[in-house]
Amino acid sequence: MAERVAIVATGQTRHTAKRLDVNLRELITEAVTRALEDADLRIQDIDAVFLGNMEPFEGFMFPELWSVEGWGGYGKPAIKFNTGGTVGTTTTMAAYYYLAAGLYETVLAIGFEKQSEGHTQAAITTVGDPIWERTMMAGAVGNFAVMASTYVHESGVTPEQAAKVAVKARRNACNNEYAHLQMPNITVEEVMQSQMLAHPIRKLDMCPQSDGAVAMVLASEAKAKKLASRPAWIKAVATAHEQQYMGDSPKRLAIMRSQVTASQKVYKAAGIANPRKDLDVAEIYEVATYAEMAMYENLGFCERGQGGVLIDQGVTSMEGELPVNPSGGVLSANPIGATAMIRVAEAALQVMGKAGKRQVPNVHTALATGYGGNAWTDALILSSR
Amino acid sequence: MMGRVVIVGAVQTRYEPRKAHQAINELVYEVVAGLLKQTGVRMQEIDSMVTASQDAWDGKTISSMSVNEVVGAYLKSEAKVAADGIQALIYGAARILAGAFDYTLIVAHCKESEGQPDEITKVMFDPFCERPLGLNDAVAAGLQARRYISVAGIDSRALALVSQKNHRSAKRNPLAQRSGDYSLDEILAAPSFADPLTELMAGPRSDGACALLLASAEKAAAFGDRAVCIAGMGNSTDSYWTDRDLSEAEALRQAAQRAYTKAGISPDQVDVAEISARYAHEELLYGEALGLWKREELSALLAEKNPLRKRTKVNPSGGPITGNPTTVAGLARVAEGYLQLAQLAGDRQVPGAQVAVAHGASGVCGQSQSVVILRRGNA
Amino acid sequence: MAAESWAVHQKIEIPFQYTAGPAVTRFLEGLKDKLIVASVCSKCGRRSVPPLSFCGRCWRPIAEFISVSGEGTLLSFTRRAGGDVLYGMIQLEGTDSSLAHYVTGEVGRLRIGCKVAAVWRAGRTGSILDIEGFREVGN
Amino acid sequence: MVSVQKVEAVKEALRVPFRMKLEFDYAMGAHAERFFHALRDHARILGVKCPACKRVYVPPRPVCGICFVETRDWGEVSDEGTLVGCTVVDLPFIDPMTGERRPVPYGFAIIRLDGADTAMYHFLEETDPKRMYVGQRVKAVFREQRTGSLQDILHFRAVQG
Repeated sequence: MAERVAIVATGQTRHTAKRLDVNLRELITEAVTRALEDADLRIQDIDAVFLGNMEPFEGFMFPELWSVEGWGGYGKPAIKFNTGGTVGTTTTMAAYYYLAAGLYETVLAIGFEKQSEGHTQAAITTVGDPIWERTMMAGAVGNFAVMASTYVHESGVTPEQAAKVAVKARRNACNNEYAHLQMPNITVEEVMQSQMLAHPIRKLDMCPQSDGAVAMVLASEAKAKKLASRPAWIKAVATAHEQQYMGDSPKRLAIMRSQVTASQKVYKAAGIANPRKDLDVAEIYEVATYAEMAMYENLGFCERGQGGVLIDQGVTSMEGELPVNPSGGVLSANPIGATAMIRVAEAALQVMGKAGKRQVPNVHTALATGYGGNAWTDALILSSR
Repeated sequence: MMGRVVIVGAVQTRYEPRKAHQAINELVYEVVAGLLKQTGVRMQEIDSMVTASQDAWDGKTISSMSVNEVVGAYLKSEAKVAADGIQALIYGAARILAGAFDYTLIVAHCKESEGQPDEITKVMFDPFCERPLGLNDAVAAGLQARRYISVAGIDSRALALVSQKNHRSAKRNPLAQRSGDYSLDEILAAPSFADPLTELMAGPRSDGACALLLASAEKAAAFGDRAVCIAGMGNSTDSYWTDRDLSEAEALRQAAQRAYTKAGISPDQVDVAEISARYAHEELLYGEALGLWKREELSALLAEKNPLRKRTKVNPSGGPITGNPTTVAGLARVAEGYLQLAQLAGDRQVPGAQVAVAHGASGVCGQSQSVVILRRGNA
Repeated sequence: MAAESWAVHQKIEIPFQYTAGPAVTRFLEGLKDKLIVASVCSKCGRRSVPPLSFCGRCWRPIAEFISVSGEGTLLSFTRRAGGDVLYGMIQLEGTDSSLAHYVTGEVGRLRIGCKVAAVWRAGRTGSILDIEGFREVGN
Repeated sequence: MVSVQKVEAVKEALRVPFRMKLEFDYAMGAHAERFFHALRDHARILGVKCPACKRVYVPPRPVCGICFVETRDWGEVSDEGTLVGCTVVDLPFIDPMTGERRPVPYGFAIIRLDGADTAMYHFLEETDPKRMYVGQRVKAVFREQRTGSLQDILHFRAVQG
């Protein structure tokens, strides 16, 4: 029988466009220091460390090893992951499996990225297969644009509905002291008039590029109960992959095979019959406005084609039936190696009742997702029980 | 004592200087298909995969995208470790110990022929004070080799002995890229790699892949003697290379200690040690950290006809010095250890081997170290 | 199948700008004035070059920076085949870490343990290349 | 001589440049070689079929990930197809293959060729987003001089559907 595992503490940097005051190593230290303080632990209390990062954004191989002083890794078991946008959730799941296996009692999971060191769209363009895709690729923006066009065609969502997603995200972000983009006065019109990057994606439809790091302390059941009065228990985790090439999934975004599969798996494992009713909050890896609406459909928050209606009705706003991304989401902060773990950390804060101004009342069950690579999905369910 | 995970199969490609006709997905499919054939397990039974590859070596951001489909991960759970494949194996074992999966497929790949190693490995180094100098993995290896032989009180002849032994062993390994009966003088007189290392004291550029299948204890019974128990695992992280004594491998000492303790095995019980030594000095340094010999014994051991042969047979495969790409090397060590204990090692079989230790390393001068201890049988 | 094998030749060329952070900036700025700045951990006393702003072992920020001389001990050296420079690892006097750099001068005289000293470039800009290399200065 | 330095706050940390320049010779592999021989020599586009589910894959590959069965039967697919998704790239960005800014705007799309079950990326001739749409019919424009790369197709051009 596997051990129960919980998240007991989190730490984040203030995510921002350019952290010109610290190097990568120092950036990591900030997040780890905050997580350890949150758990009231010393680095010596940590049994092992799991790290996630997307090396090509820094032009680095083993940046975590160069940075070892920054996360106290000397003498510790450590494993490093690199899976694209999902890396933060991949890394969280690794920590989860180790604890569930009873191999460790208290571990750190860390996600970090300093987008300002390199060129994000250039590095993402090399995601493309060198023979089949790279010449046409235009970073994440180009990919999401072609995907969004399919989704618009299938669902009939409008640029105005997309803009509402952007407004929701950046206004929610004003309650999150760690968010990169905090725009209290953002309007639908402003989003719809922002610079066109790749039709139909405008600048304010897209996530920013951020420098930032996140760390979490995870613990086995006995430790977790000592370390936190209300730990965020990990009830279920799942990953689902796509096929190899960008054009393999039949209707990218509109139908996300990986997201349907991963979410259905965790819902089943956690006893969630109706996600819109049974979840109290969701922190999803939405990347772009159109993607968020598509994900509502793929995550089962609404029927197919109803993603736009959901945003119109305010179902996913802070006051709605199922608040999505109280943190402001990826649209408000995107240090890629950290981004998916930020979703988990934010979901954990909600479950622990420690989300401050962005706290949703009475959260017992939360969904966190990661999305990346070639349209693959990670999903986790956190619970107060 | 840890819970039980077994290895039920291991397949490697032949290691070659350039696999010109194989794209990465075809290379990886070769070992995955081979593994399914070897084990008789169908892909439909496997829900978990951990792969290892590196973006810089593959010349591709999110390098695992090339292989997800061919490792059978469609709508399943795969994770990519950005380090040596032995780390993927250690994580894969944790997934099974957690009770989450019955099987986990472990795959590592690298085609060193596609890029330029001296340029690629530059990006492992400090961007402020080291990259402007052009430092790379080969330079660091040369610096560590000279440091090590100086502190250990041996000379480059000792490195030649290691090379000679491994290339001779590799003659029995049909997968090895380079093998032969080299004289010590030939090895010493080979073109320089990064002095004191010559090209015959450093692993050649290599293409290849390796796949293993892990299974839970419940599944193990069906595999009989082909199930080999992972008795212990350990890993550890050292300081950055300029912040430690390069003649020591402290992280490996810690990793080995953890693995031996979990396995309840002492170093003198090890029959076969497969050490990730791409460079000749690493075999001496790492064998010491694995507790297989003491530094004081080195000179005496090397003076004997079979260098380093006490009880333990070291790198009967020939090891990475005879050709294993980075990222694959450590996982290939586990594969070799498995083949030995499952009595599948063919001409390189060490008779009666019961306990094997496999080692892998990542980073500049082995900053990250991992050890896996295998025991014959699935009990 | 074709006898020839096809490969796609491609460049990946991306410019990066690495933010040095306070400690490394201090080090690079110091080089302009021929100063080699080391960090000192107030707990373990460890002196590192290039300097750290945080001691990962003691888990505390580092506030003390000292300058050390450009003299030290050669811990190792090598030359990459095909390259025209000699690389060394140098332990600067009074520090606990080592610095990788070029070694200049007569190769035959180099021995592990020999004393070396920094050779400074004229027109220094705040780069590790402000040091031309380290020259053997006797045992 | 060891002397204690005065600790000064750094106003702005330095930034140190590094230009990563790597070159790769990506082996095409057997499947792509077969595809590009046909493209170069005959201006024909090939797909490979999964014997179990009968899906025709373009790009071709060793195994059908859905069935995990080796693909086997090769056949020609059409040089005409349908847009699955499309866009015009306006944002300027560093092209990793040159280290310089890539010229924009350009049209690109996911295209499903008739006879194929998967779709692939390619350029569109059109650069006005108002004149492209999901479901639009397009046809490959082949280069006269073909070398055996996906760029042997110059781009796809809209045709009457």
